Amino acid sequence: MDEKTLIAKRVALELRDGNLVNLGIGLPTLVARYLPAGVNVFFQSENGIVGMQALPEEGMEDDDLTDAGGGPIGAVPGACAFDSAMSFGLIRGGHLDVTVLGGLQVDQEGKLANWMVPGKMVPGMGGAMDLVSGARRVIVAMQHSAKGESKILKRCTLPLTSARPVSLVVTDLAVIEPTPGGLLLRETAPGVTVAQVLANTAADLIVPDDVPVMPITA
Amino acid sequence: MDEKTLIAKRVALELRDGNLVNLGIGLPTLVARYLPAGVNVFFQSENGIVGMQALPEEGMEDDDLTDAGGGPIGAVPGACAFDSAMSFGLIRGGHLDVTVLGGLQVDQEGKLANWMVPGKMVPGMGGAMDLVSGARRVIVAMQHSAKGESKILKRCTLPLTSARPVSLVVTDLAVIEPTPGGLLLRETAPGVTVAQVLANTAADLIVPDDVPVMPITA
Amino acid sequence: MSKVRTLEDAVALIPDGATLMIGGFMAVGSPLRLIDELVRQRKRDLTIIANDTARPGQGIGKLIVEKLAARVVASHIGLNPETQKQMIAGDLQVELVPQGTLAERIRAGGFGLGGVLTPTGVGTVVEEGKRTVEIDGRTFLLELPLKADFALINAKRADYLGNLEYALTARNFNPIMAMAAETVIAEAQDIVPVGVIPPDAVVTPNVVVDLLVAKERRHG
Amino acid sequence: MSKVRTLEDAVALIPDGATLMIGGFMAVGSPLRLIDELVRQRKRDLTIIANDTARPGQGIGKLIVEKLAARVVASHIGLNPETQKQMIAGDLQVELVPQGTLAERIRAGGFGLGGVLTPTGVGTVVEEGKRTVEIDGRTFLLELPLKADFALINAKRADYLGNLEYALTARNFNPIMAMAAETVIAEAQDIVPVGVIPPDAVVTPNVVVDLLVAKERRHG
Repeated sequence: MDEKTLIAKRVALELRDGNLVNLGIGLPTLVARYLPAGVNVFFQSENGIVGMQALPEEGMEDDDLTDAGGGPIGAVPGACAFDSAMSFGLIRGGHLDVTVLGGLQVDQEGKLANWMVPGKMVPGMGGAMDLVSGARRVIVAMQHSAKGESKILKRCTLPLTSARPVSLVVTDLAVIEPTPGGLLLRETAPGVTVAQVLANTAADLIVPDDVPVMPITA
Repeated sequence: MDEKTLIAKRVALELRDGNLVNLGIGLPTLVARYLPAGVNVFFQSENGIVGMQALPEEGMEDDDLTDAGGGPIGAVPGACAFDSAMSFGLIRGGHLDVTVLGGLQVDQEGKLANWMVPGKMVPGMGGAMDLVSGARRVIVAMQHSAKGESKILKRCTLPLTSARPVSLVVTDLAVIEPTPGGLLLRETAPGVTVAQVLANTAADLIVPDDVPVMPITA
Repeated sequence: MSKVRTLEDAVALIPDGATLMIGGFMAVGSPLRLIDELVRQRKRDLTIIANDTARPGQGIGKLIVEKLAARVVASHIGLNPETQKQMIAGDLQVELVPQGTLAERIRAGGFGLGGVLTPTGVGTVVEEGKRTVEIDGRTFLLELPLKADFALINAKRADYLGNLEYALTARNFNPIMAMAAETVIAEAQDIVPVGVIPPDAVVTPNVVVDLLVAKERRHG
Repeated sequence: MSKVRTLEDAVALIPDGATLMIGGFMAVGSPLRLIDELVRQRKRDLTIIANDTARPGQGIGKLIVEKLAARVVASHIGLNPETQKQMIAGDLQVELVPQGTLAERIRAGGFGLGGVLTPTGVGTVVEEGKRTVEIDGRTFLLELPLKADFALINAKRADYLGNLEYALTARNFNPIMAMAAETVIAEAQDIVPVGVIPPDAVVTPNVVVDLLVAKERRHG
């Protein structure tokens, strides 16, 4: 199983039946494929729908039904559409149970940077700041390192997405939970040792005596 | 013609084709009957509709279609329904062209009191404060005096509805326009002299050389 | 995980002393079955957030007459003399809020906003005790969000998932209240299968509705 | 008093330097005919308030490529490298606003509110230069209302009076923008007689729509 699949599968285990979930573009989108049996969730797309799903097949596109990237999607029976103010009312008002977002950096306090690299990439924050400030649970799904450098740092060097800590960080090496006391190592990926996680993490980690392996099977 | 009809007819002359208009309960409601020929307006009821009209006949009531007093109404073709936040967005946001409201008192600066009499009548302001603060034009339609006392005073003794002056006051004796310089006597009612208006007004009035009579015919 | 509950079970979840938002405008669009059941189960010390208290024997007015409310937040109580009587007697605490401000305060509660900046009420008794904010030379009142333990909602139609659709002026405060409460209980004139209400006709998304009151059995 | 104008006449009303709100999300729900006509008439120095600048050859992206915009207020420009290029070169001023804040600022402009109090952006670069307000121990940013000279709106259906109905995710910013501009110009995929769109399906009331763009003649 490749790293992205591993991350997506582990994140999927965090979703509960009936949850309203918003998946960011890229890796987080994969989470939808790995919902555990018996867990039915509603996916929101912040451009204005609850109940999005993948397009069933080519040739079924509707020009008026797209995801936040502008790509064609489908909708489940019972989907509902609304304007942007309502869409972010759901996000900011605490109605969104879970958002899964990509990350550039996460710091020791659990704060996320994922929307810009000054001088290089200034795409705009889109809905990311509202999602991180408003969702009940914010799960970061990302590679643990990029170009050999840890993305989990003592302090983010990139501009923050929110001053609010995220709820959980899932990487190809570990599951890490930001707590008031610091970053808690919750799980390691299959075949990865605690020592490997520590070696690849630039932030301090709280390591309990027993660190279970992610309950992921192929 | 009775006094209320006179007032309603005169107010109706203030409405322009295409206006969005909100009529308060009581006397203001009568205005709808006297729209000049060629003037088509939309009536808003703040409980959530644009395009209200009188019920065409008994037996046509819809339990889900009422005015702000809870009484059954009809709707014109092209009417639209919405929630209370939107309804007051139309009012507060300057989309409502004219509101016509009853009044208890109007003061020298054009400020209106029309929502409570401390110790006697505390009905709540309902939509009145938003209407007076938000409508493009606020027209007060009221008797000039009550129980022999002028309702147009130097200073309101009752709690104000808004700190914002109203646009026009139409009574059974006169049309008065609040201006930055004071209350301007614009018209007298048919058969009423300027002296009679002055005698019945406790506030100072600016009286131009020429005060026309209200252009009202039976 | 079905959201459907009997009327009795749904109302049984509401404790004495709860804060309730109740939709409707002069009882039009009010959840009349839920209100009757509140009376039957004699829920007390309620805080009621609603546009008005209707008339004495009607909708929310019944809760007033039965003295089940300890506090009311409303824009208008003028057509219910009983509300005024209890208020003057000191038995009922009443906070009067301009109607547009009430709508925005409820919306702010449900939409995660810190408050509302409105020109309505500036320079009146409504301003008393409140902060004002100057913006571009204009003065606005800072009005605080409203939230509730329960929102009791009336809809024209619901589907099995809890998507709600409203009718004409019966919509009023229902959609914003459905966003602003910890638990949202909806009663609907019709309940239809999922898919019957098209996505663009849904006003309240199923994800904010917690419980749907079952219709009364007509047969058997 | 008909609101119907030809595409050419409607766009001719827009002066150079105007502030435009333009509906749509990655061109979905954008008024594509109006945008093309802005390009054809070469309206310049525009301030564009919109969710995004789409892609270079698409929707609002065309206005960027043609260098007709002097300023953009948007939440996302990442899929239009031309916007970023002009911004970095200093030819285009870009204000980036969190998407939910952008929606509320536009709504506040149209709903007569003094501003928006949002937790979004607190403690980030978005906070720079802005006032904060403490409410019940939490910090909120005071974000100011947005208004425009013109709103360019795309609807699924309009009736002759200008009542508008939207489709699925093409709704997005259109309804709130239709409330926040001095002059609202709508183009619709279908135009139908008054009464065809039922009152509960209308999302934008006719009274806020000033002009409706006529359909192109297909016959004769």
